[in-house]
Amino acid sequence: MTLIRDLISQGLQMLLVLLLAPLLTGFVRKLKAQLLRRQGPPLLQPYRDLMRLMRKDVVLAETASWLFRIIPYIIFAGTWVAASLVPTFGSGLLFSWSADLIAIIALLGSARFFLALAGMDVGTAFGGIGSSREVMIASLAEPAILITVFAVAMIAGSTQLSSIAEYMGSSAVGLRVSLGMALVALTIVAIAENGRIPVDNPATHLELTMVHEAMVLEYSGRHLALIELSSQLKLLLYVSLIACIFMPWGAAEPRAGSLAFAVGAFTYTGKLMACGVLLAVFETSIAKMRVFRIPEFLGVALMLALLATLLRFVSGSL
Amino acid sequence: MIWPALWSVAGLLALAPAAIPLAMYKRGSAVVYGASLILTSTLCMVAAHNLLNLSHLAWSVTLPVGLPWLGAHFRLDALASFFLIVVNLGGAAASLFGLGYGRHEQSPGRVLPFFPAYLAGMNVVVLADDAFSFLVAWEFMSLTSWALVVSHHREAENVRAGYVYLLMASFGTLALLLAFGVLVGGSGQYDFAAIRGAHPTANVASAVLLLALIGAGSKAGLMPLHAWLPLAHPAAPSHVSGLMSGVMTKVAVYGFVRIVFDLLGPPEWWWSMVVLGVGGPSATLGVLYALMQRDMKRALAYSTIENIGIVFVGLGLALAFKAEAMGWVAALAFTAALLHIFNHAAFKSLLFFGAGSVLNATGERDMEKLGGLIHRMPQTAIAMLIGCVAISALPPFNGFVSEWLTFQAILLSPQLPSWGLKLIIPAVGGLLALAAALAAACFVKLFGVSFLGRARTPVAAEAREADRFSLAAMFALAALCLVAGIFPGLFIDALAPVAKAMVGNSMPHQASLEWLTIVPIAESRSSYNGLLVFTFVLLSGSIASVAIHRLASDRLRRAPAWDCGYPDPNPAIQYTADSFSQPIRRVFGTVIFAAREIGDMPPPGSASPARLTVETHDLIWETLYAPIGKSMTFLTERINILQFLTIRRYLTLVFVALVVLLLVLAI
Amino acid sequence: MHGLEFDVAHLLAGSLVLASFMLLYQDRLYALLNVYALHAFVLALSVAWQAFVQHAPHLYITASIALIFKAIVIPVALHRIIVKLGIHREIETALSVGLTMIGGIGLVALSMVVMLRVTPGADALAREDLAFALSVVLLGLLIMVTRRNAVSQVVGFMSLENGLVLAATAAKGMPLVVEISVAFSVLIAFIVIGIFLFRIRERFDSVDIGALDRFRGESGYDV
Amino acid sequence: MTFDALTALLLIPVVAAAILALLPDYRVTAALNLLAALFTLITAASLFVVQPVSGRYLLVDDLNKVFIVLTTFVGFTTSVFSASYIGHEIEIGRLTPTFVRFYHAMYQTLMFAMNLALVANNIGLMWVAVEVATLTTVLMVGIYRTHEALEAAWKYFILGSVGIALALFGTILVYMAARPVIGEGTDAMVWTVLVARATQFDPALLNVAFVFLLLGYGTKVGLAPLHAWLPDAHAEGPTPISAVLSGLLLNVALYALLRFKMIMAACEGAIAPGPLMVVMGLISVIFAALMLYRRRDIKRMFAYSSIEHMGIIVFAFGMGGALANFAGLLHMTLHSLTKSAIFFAVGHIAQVKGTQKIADIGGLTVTNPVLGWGLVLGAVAIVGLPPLGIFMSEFLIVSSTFARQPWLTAILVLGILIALGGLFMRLNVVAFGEPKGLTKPAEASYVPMFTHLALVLMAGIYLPPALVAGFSNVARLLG
Repeated sequence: MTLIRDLISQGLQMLLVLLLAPLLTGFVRKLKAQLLRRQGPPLLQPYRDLMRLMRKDVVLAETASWLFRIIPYIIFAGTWVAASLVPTFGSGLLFSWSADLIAIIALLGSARFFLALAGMDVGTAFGGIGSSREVMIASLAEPAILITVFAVAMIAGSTQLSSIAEYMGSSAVGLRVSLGMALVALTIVAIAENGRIPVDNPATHLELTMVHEAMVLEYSGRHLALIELSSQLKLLLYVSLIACIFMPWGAAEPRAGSLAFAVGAFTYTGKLMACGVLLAVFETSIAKMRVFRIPEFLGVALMLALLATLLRFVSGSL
Repeated sequence: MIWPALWSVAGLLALAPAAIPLAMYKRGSAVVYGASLILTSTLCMVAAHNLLNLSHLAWSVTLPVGLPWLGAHFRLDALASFFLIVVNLGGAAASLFGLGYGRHEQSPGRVLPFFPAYLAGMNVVVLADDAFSFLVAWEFMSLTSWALVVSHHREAENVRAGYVYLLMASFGTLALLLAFGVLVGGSGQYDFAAIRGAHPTANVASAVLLLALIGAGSKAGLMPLHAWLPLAHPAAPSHVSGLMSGVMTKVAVYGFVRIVFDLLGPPEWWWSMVVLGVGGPSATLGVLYALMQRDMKRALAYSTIENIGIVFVGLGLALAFKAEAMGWVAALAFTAALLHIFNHAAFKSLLFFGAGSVLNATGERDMEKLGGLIHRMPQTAIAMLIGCVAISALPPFNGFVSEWLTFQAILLSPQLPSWGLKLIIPAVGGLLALAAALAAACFVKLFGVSFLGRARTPVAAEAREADRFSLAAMFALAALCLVAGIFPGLFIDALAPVAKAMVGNSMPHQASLEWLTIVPIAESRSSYNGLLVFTFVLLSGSIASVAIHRLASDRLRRAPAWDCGYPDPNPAIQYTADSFSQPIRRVFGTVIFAAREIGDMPPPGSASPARLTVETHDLIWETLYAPIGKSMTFLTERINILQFLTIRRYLTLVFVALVVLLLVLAI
Repeated sequence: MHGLEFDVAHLLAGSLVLASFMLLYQDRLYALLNVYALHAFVLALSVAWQAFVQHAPHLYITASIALIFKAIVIPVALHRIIVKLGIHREIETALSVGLTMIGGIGLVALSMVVMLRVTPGADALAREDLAFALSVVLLGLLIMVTRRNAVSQVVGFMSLENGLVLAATAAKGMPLVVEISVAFSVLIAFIVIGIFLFRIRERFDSVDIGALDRFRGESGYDV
Repeated sequence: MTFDALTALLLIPVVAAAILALLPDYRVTAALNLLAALFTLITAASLFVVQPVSGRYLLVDDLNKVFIVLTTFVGFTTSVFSASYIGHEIEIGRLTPTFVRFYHAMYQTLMFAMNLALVANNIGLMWVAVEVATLTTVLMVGIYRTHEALEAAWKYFILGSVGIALALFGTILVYMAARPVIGEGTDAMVWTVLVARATQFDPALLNVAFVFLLLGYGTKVGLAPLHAWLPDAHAEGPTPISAVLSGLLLNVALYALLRFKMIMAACEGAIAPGPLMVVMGLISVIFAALMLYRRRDIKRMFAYSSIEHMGIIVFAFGMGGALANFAGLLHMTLHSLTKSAIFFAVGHIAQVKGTQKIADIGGLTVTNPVLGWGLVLGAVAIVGLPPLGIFMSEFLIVSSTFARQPWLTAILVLGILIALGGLFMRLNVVAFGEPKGLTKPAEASYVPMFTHLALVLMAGIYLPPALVAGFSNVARLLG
């Protein structure tokens, strides 16, 4: 019985993230437009885009290989699984133990690995630019987030997201310097990983400044749709990750009643909106960087994360 | 139980001289490789059987050869069994690959005799149970591999590589010899049993640790003693390169483990700091160097340095925890190291085989001259891709599991009391994380530049798929990478007796957990389930594709590449290997390679081409090795005058010697 | 009687050392040869004296060899060679004569210390004779080292060997003395050196070893 | 003196020498030379079966038995090699039949002298024998009568005779030390008696004596800084002589030194000769190892490597102790086998290429595989890589001394490493890479070379117990 319920909640979660992801993106876009005194696209625009892309033919470059065609599915699958393992409205998902935080990050890593390969497959100049910049960013962002995870995991005594969430929700955790540092680091990484301003601009096709867009330049139709969707999933994932680590309030306990779930769902949407607003404000209030300023930007995250870990090492209380 | 192993080794040794006449015949190579395939598989099975069943008791035997009054002691215990598996797995794969690859060898007479001898040498190192046989086998292994490195001796740099290699190898062997000299003293009790019983004092033990680290480290390719590795490994024929990188470095690690964990007794706490201090930087620097290479095999060789670094980090952690008597964590770290040894043996051999197939098909090792091979050699590409994903430590493949375990061990290290470790371990953790990310970048580059995109040269465009033996070898290893990735629990359990023997404790039994999850410490703390992750990804991916093809469109048109409207038919427009790694070089290079980019952009109107020149320095070589060479030149130059004195001057030498000695007596 | 034995023995041995110093002092070939003849003569005397005191008739053979052979035949032969090869008469020395003398004195002192101070155990007569013999040997070496000219080096070597014979004879009742002296004088001093001088004569116009030593073993190519 | 194996050992060479001096045709003489060497070998081997009685002049014990057999064996194999070598020399007219006659006579004389030095029980006799051996080799080194050969011989002769003189002085001093105890006459020079009574000798006098003996016989051993004659003599003489010099004569001189070391060891109060030997050994090792790097002449290079190995051996004996002495003896044996094998290879190579200059030789493993790989194998053996025997002796030396004298042993190890670097730097050029110089098939006799190498290989894997037992006894005697 409980097993079935858990299965359901897990399935709900998977569907939920899938459905919420475009909405979040749309919300942020809308908000940005509003902040810029523009009308902006309707909230549901992303869904329409996806639908339309799905229905269009795929126009495949002649030089593209079979790998190019399966990569979108790999990326989508990886990101989706990762996203569905992050607790959203309720912790203690059925399969949460199948991959801990490190594994989730690694899953995203493999998605990125294949995305970078896709960029190089057709053999165009821009694809190469995109991939090489992407791996450069990743080579700094990944250690940053891993070390952040170390810090958090050492505080919570676990790399298991649900246990971390429970610990963070409990009273045992006070206000800690290392946690603050970890939060900042995680945010910076999240911005970089999702290719938001100031690292990358998801809305531009100005060739020389783009990273993510350059890699997917050759994609079209359903492939492109999948890639868009997975990047939206990724954004959602990071937001809910921050949410579940740093604002674990209100999430439903495992085996809790449906009321608790309702509460959890409500608070969760609240968190999402809050993060979305913050993101939009941040993005509108700052300009895009040159590509070679990015390492410094990420370096900050790396340093903060290391510092947090170090503090954690040398003193249990900080 | 040990006899079949010894007989197979003897068979390999006998095969070596037999191969000399066989090399003359056309089918000779097939015979040699076939035979070594059979023998190595036998050894592998024997060892596996021993490790899985009654490995807690060790089999030992003494043969009346080697040192008189001592004899040659051989012993097959848990540790030896595990490394036997690693060695012979690689050996069998290499032999299988060689069945096809060997056909293209232009001078088989220089490869065939040494190949089985080399395998035998590595096996004997693992089996040896006294210092003399151990060192004999150790140096014999170096010697035979040296012969294989210089097998293509007409390229001058191969001979040079062999020279550097032999020097470093002998250096390492002499270091180990001194280590045993310290351990044994004048007593002449060279068998490990006696050494184990000796209980050396703290200072002696520390000296041995350092000597062992130098000796084994130089063979394993730890920085800064790695200089020979990127020269020698690529120079050998590719299946041998696979053995050298994937297996021989592990044999070196075996030497270290055997001496430090087995013979030395309880460790001092600061030992781990030394090991970690060497391992962490090796990991990161190794992969950074790898990123800067254009030569496929050389990049692979450097990445070996990285993985060895990771292994030594694991061993260092194990030492630290063992010293603090935290047995179960020590077991975790040690198991992580062993598992990584196994995994690396699998995917590094696989990658070298792939590089070898490419080399065969195109005659090129330089990535800049390849590209688009995925169209010409699809199967090789699949195997290679799996290898790249695995070595980049990405789930659901095996590389991820061992690094994950290492991270778990690091996460437990705040409990260590000593402050030195408290400061060094986070740094090492950071270095590992960096190494993992950079490794991914490195292998995106390796695979992307050489296999994806468009062919940059005619040879790459005309490449032909590898033969069936090579493919069989590669796919076998690829399958192994996947299996070890999704059923890690089984492998961890298999390693339990080894950890038990070496650190006195073993990880909790994994296979009994539901869904084949692995839980290093406690369910609440951390767990990973490769199988589930794999099925999830597989399911969701296929669901998505099916759904989309059914409900939405499945139509597809071919068209010229879009490329923002500037498509260019010239393949030279593609990103090259160097340009790919340029951003990372800009980030790390200025410090680590003292890299400088000099670009001169001609003024508008001038017809001269703009050019960008990049100069990088191998700082380790320039600060450590070059000075030695220089001083040797200087010294020999000076001392050589003594060849050209007049007889009178020589007499003066004699005279002075006489007077000095008399003075010594008189005073 | 015993006192006399000692004194005469010492007198002769000492004068042999003196003769070595004279050799060291010479800078003209002919004079060098003459002094060497004297050196050999003194040796012959002391050997004869030893033969007399030790009642060892076989030593007389050694003495006569020394007399006839070293004091007469060899100097004459070398004289001939010098004339035949037209070697100019001066001896180029590597070290100025003065310094060589000082060095020689140092050597004598050294041998005295070694033989007398360090070895109190052995019996007196032997030790003192040995001390003189050792200094003769060392002086002979010194001559070989400081002279740049083959003939004078040969002379140095022969004086060295005289020292050996002195030691051998001083060693009471030592067997094989005769054989040794024969071996030395006949075998080395004459035949082989003779052969070599002539071989070398065939090839060069001088026996100046400097010419020999142009050979650098590998001078054929840059080293 | 009754006629037994001992006298035969000395008579056969002498008679052979006399006959060889008379016979004109070189084929006959070569064959006869070979035959004589074979008989000597057989006689020597018989020593293991029936041990002849040792008298006041000759003796046979564990120590010299091994050396006699080794000497006669290498002497025999070398005569096999020299047969084919000299044949070639006559074809190209480098040697005239007269000189070949002389050469063979001298060869047997040399054998005689070395056997005598080994079996001599009287230190005076031993001195004479070593001296005769030296003089014969001087004559043989000069046999080509080229400018270089004569100068090498002259250098050898001068330095050698000085060495002889010093050695004699040392011998006299030993007699002086022995006389008060043993009394006048021959007994005071009989080694067995000396060792037996050494306890009562005046130690100080023995010290002085040993200084002279060390320098005197050390010159023959080729210890730096007394080595000067050795490289040129090896490089300029006929290759069989280089083989005999490196393989045997150095050993014989060292053997003499060991005899005296045993006397020193027997007399407590005398400074242990160890430190002197250790220091000279180390100097020789490092010096020779560094000299290897600048060599242009292949024979001279291996001559320097001989100096290096003599240094190692002297170091081992200087260190003393059962293990080190055992290792030293083993190293002596294996070195003479290996080095002579190398010279066999080098001799044929030089004949094929028509030069000894390393710069003009290349890619031998391609042009003359057997010779080339033979040389590689020899080099591998000589730098002490397993599974060949020298690794075992070096292993024992280093591992048994390191605990006692870490720094000295570290220096030794450094020297070994440097030597390896030097030898292989040249070997790479000679054996590998693009072929250089003349390429013609070698009409060579490979048997001696590979016999030696096979023996060395066997020693690295399995030592016959009889040998071990003998060596262990001697090692104990050496203290």
